[in-house]
Amino acid sequence: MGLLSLLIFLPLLATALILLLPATMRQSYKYIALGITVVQFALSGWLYSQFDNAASGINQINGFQFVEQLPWIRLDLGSLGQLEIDYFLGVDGVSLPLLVLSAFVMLMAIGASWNVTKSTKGYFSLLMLLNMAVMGIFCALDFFLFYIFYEVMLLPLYFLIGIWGGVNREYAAIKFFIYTLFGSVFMLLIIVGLYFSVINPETGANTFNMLHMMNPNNYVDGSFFAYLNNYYEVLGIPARMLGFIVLFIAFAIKIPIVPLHTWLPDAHVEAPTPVSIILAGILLKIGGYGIIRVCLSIFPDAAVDANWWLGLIGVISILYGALNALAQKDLKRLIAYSSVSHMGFVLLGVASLTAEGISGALFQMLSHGFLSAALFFLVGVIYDRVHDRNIYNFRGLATHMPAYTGFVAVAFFASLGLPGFSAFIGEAFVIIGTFNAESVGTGVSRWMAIAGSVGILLSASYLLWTLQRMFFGQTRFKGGEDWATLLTDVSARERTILFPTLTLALLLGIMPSLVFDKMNATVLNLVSLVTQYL
Amino acid sequence: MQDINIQLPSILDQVIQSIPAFKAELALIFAFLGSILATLFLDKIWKQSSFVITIIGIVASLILSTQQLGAPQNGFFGMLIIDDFSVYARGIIQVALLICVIFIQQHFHHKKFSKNLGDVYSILLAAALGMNILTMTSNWLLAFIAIETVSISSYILVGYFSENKKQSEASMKYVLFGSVSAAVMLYGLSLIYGFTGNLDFTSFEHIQGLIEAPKILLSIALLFMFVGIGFKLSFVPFHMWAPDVYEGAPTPITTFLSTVPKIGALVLLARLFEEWTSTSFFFSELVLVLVSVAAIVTMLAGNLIALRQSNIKRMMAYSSIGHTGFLLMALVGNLASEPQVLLFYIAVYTIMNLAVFGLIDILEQKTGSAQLENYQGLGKQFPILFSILTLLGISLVGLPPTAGFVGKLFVFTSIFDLFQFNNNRYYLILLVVGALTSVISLFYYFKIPLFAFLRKGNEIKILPTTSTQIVYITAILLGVSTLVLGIFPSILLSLFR
Amino acid sequence: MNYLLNISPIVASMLVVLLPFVAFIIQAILGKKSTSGIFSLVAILLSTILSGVFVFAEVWNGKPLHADYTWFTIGEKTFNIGILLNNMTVLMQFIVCIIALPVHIYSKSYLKGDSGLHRYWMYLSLFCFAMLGLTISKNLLVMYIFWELVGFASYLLIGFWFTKESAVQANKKAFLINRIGDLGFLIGLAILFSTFGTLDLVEIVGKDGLFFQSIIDINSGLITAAGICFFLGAMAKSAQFPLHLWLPDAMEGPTSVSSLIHAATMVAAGVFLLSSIFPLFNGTVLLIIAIIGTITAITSAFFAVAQYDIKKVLAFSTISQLGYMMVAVGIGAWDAAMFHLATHAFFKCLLFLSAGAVIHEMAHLKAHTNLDFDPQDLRNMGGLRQYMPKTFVMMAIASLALAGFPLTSGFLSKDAIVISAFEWAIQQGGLTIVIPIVLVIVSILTAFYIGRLIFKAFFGTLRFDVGDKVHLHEAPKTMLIPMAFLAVCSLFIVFSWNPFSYANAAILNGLVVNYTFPEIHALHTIIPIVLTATALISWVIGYSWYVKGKYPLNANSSWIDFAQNQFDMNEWMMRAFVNPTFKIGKISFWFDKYIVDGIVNGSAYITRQVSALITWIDKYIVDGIVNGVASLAYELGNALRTFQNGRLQSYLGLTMTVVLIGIIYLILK
Amino acid sequence: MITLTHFLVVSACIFCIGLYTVLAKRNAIMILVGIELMINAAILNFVAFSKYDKINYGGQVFALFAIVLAAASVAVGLAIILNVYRHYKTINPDNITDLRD
Repeated sequence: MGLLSLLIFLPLLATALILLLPATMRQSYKYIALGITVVQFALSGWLYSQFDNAASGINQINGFQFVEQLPWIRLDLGSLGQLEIDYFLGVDGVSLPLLVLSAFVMLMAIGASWNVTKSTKGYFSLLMLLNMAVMGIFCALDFFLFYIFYEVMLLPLYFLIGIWGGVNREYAAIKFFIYTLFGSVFMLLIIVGLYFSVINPETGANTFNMLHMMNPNNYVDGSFFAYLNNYYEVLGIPARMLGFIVLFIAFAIKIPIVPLHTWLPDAHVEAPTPVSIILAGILLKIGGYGIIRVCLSIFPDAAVDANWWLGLIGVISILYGALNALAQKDLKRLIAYSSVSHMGFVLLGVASLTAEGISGALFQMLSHGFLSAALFFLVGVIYDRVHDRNIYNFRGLATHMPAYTGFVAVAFFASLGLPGFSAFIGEAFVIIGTFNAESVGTGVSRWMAIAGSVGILLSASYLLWTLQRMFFGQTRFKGGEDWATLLTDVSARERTILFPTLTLALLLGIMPSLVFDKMNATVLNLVSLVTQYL
Repeated sequence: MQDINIQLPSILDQVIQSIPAFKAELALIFAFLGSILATLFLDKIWKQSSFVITIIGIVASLILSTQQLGAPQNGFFGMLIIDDFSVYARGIIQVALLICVIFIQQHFHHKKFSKNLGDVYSILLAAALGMNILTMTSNWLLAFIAIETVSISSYILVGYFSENKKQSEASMKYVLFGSVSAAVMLYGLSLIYGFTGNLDFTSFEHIQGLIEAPKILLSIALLFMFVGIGFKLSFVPFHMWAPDVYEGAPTPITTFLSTVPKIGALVLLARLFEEWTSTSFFFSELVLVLVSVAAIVTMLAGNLIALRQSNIKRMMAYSSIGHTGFLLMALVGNLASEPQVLLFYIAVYTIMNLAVFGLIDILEQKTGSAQLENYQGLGKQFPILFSILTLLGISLVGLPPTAGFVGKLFVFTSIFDLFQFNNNRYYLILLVVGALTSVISLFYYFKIPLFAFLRKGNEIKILPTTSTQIVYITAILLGVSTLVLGIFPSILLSLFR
Repeated sequence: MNYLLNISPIVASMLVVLLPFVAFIIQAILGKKSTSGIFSLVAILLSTILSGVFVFAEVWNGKPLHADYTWFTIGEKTFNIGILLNNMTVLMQFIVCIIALPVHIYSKSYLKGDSGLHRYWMYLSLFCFAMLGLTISKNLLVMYIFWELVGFASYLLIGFWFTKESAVQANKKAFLINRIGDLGFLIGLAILFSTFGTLDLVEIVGKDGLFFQSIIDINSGLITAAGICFFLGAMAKSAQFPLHLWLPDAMEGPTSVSSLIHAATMVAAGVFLLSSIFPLFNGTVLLIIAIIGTITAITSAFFAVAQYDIKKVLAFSTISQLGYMMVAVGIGAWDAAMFHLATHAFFKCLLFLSAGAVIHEMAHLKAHTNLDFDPQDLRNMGGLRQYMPKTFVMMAIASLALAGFPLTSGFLSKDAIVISAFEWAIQQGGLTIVIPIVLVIVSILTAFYIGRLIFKAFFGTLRFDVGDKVHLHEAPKTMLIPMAFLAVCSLFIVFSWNPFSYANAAILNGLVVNYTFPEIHALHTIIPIVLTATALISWVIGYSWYVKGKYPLNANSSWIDFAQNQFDMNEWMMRAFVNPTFKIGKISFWFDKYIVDGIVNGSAYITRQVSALITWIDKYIVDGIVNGVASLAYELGNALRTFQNGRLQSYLGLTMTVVLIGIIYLILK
Repeated sequence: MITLTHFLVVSACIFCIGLYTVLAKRNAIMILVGIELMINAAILNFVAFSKYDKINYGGQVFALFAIVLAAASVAVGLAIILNVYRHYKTINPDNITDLRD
């Protein structure tokens, strides 16, 4: 049992425990969950400390670390060839930081759900199930395994949103589920296609192994996704481009990109605070991760043809999301749209296909992971107290809840890209990388960088405006006095969650090397893998 | 007269030699007779005797049929083909039947009837016999007889109790629709016989005759023939009876109808399909197109209509129609692959449906209704039951990590292989529709957890029910098995080799 | 001890930067518990000493030092946190310290008793940290970071009284406008990075930097773009037209803040940036800089004339002076710009502090005699000379310096700029001559409005009767001493032993610039005389109006005057120039207020409308399509259900029809 | 001389009549009758065709079995219809529509 398996399946243990314990021991559930998550976090920290920065990951197995590879399903399907599915885990510079992030955000989520009272048994077991799926996604190197974790993740979320969510939760839950499933079902078809096109050089069997899929030599000539003499076309789109597009859409729904984003505001707004934290902190990252790990690495040739459009979509998402955020009256909705905007940077950075751009994108994912989680948590703080999120119902909170305002201000400025915080490094390098792209000649044009930077300006404007509307000025609440009594300043628990998060954001902003050192080799390898098709 | 005298001994020899090939079915026949006798005499002494005899018969035939594994042979002048495919198919049928019998026994044995429950068992055995034959024959005469045996016994099963209006209505619709389609099929067969002068659809003359046959009449004949099979498999447009009958019939009977008879018909169609699409002539193409189109339309119609159902039995009826479409797709895929893919999907489908209907049966007994609204908030009272139902829903949609997903994956795989082999657009459409409909199906399968878990329900009183444990446990085991098979499909797949 | 004495400049400069940061941290942790600001005070004191003794004294006119510490590596590119110590940076750092120190002392009593004092000290230290860091950072990315942090600190300080709506509006506006500039800066960085692959100042524009060896054509579009981008950044920080709008509003902050941030140091950062990357600018960019600078100088000088709020006057004068510096950069005499920056820092800071003292007193007055008036409004002041003579003296010195009167520092630096401008214009020829002429006009206006301020505030008598007992009195020592110090620094001697020629100014000699234009000796005598003379005249006029009350524009007196001495040159001049001046002042200010600012607000409004529209689209079109597809499937299912009408024979009929259709199709096919 | 064609035409006519009866008659019994007609048409075909199949008389065998099966299913059908009548007091299929969407 390797470390990664341990990391993945610890939560399952928690689920089992929680399900087995009788309802009389209701109080213990959260402690079990917390304990397991802490262990996970420690484990991920250990992985981080043991990680060898030189390993270049992506497309050769010796570039991965903590690798576990066991044959899982071996079948002779006759004319369908040898079915070969491995239990294949490993991390490289792309997945490692995300693993740590997930572990941390999970910890936050548990902390945020401390006061959940409604059927805690189901709640925490589902949360742990989700935890397992997420960890699995970031570790899996076999496409079949990846897909399984990817789908398993949906289910707990459906229930977490649907049962513990807000007023309109049923709609939000099913919408989220359908959206993602729509993407992933077609992804399945592509996976099948790849399975037929790729041969494991050792055994000669068809394989789901992603690393084999990244090596052009493993493709069968004339197969559907073959590099050589491949004449397949669907609706006039060459097969490989089609595969890229379908996979991209599947993951883009997760990021999410405009116009496939409409599940996100609903899901975030209806979901309970911890789930919004997980959604924003981890699930959106899966989209970006998928695009890097799957789309770019398996279809590099298509990627270099399509990256201009990727960049365009990224820019559109940035501006569109920011503009939407500007017009929101519900604080949570505003932050949800800001996520759309900030994740647009990820896509833009990836599209740039430069080392700076991709590193920036990855960094942006991390920073957004911390910051959006913190933001949603902060929204939760006032929502827990007065069950209202409307910006115009609050005024002059700064005098009433100074500490809370302090946290909000820091979080806001951090996420509007104030230097010294992580978001700045991410966005700045996405923009620099995108700008560089034209010099390198990856086909992303410079105006995109400029348009992206306008997004930064917009984000500043909506966040500052919110700050002004809600926190400054004379104190005045819709609820009047009783609100004033309800709105107590942040509790010790809330502080203990918020402080480390924002500190991390700050730390990453000051010492980006903590992350960049881990990912540089991998990113360079990825860039070289992709740019050879330019 | 003379020639008969000359032939007679040899014919008898043949028959006698063929008996061993028929022993599994013989077991059923004896069990059939036994249960009738038991119903007449023993049941007065021991109520369960006929039930026990039935169980024994089924198990016996299961064992006997498994002995034929790996020993392909044929008997009765090539009317029976005993190959592994048929053995596996019969294995699935027997197991499914076994479970159905248990469900039926559990459902009815405590109720007071004017009628005797024993007859039901004997009828079931008759149906089983018919299905067994269906899986082994390549001869139209036997096929027709088998189909009719199955049909007639199903009619009786549906109508036998007729406790209420709905059951009698269901049975009437079933019998009339069934007989009409049987008649139409018979007419089609007569024409085919006319073209070929031979009743064995695998034989050379038969195919030769079909090749030479006039296009128009041939297409009429084929369509008519498909009416009969379509009725049994209930694919569009021959599905109209299914929802009404499924809803009307007692739930255990529905369980039986929605699973077992389909298997037999499917195996027959598979054999037919494989033989007839092998040539490059008009009728091969015709058969291929017919089946593909049927599959596409069935998947779409079944899933779309299911969206608007409020009665869970009716919803499952449409879902099984949709799945029939998918089974047809698997059947098309069967061209590319070993039968194990098809068998795997059939098995998984059977398991899922048995489990779902078993749970529905329990719910019906506990709440006295099959309306989804009445299940609001029941998730709190029956957490396990509804969790298993949800799991089955996932499996029916085809999401990992369940057997339904693996089945879907294999079917897609085989179809994709065909598509890659010859760039035929039908295969692509099949793939896309198959994917799309599984998204659509999510909507209605998730109505169950939606009502059970997400909605707040007003406390509804639970009817006092006598023991449902056995059904409950069986269903749960089946449900869990979908999960296990989802993670380790090789357990089942390696069985089918 | 000995070890402490020979501490290397690099370490010292780092300490200089870090000490205020430490103070900031301590203040943040202590929070309300410490309102004395002692930490910030000590920190800045030590910084000043270090920077003076161990950095400035060591490096000035010595050989430049720089040190690099690896920060992080991205891809193959490595980024360093670098420290660059050359004459310019150490000078800048020293100025910041030397200005910040008195302001700290001053604020101690100025803001005594304010509820949020602990925040004030915290923010102030943060600002000092950022500003000092900005001055010595070698890597442009690091500089950018400090650049934005400075803006952030100013955001916090402007909104110090966050319950005041106007203050909150102002700081939002300030930050957003600065953001525009920052984006320019960022894009500039991107361009440099994609051309040179590094952002290290020395590596790019150092003596043998890439910029000089590489074949990159300085006139290439990309370099021009970069130059303009950086200038955009400078424009926002240094409040150049039309991005100057935030500065007047920024006066909502405490006066001490305005004096430090919005007069002396932060606003000058733009000039500093341009000077430090000067080699990047080609002719086009420089011309643009010069023109923008000129426009800024003249317009805001006019605005200043028309103001009644004492702080607003100073704010606009600051903008106008910054325009001067920009022009200096634009004509290539960035050393002159730095020089003016230095001198201006002192006297403008002093002006603000004195104004603060005045406002302080007026506020007291308001408090005691509970009259309702605006303590910042010039029209309510007057005759303060006899109440607070010390303040008057210092403010007078500062004003003289601002007006460029001999013996003051302003005289030297202003002459340096104007003269170089003339030389440059003559060498360039053509329309460029307009620029220096405008500068002269500006200096006249400057003299006029600052004179007006002094006269209105200190001469004459108090505008309204405060009853028998007058509460007005001199500002406390803790405020006066810093002011005194600054007053001394506003005199020529600090910068050059020769009061009449900037040629000997230490700063100019320290920063070696090879001018593109020849020196014209005649100008060096003419210009100062002209400037001084005009300044004097304008004061005479101002005095006659505001003190003698011979205000031409109020009817009754003017008619009499006209009747009495209609051939008086003076009167004629007034009508010819001064009235138009006032008119222009009012009009242009109106223009600024309603058109330029209007455009800004308008763009904000438009953005908001657009965002509303987008949201509508998002809700009803994008999401509408999604839901539409879902309901389509739903309705389709519903339609198919209609066949399921329960009638057996219609089932059969339908089935048979389908079969029939199939047959017909096959037949026809 | 009666050729195969005559048989086929006749059987076709009978089939059509049967189909019409099935679809048009508003009486379950009549529907059963229609079914009988259709089956008989098929049987007629079989017999007619089996004239050309001298080896093992498949058609005739089929015909015999068909007759038996038809009888069986009709018997079941009648029983069920009787049952329906007991519940509904009518055997007009159009009035027996409790089960529907």
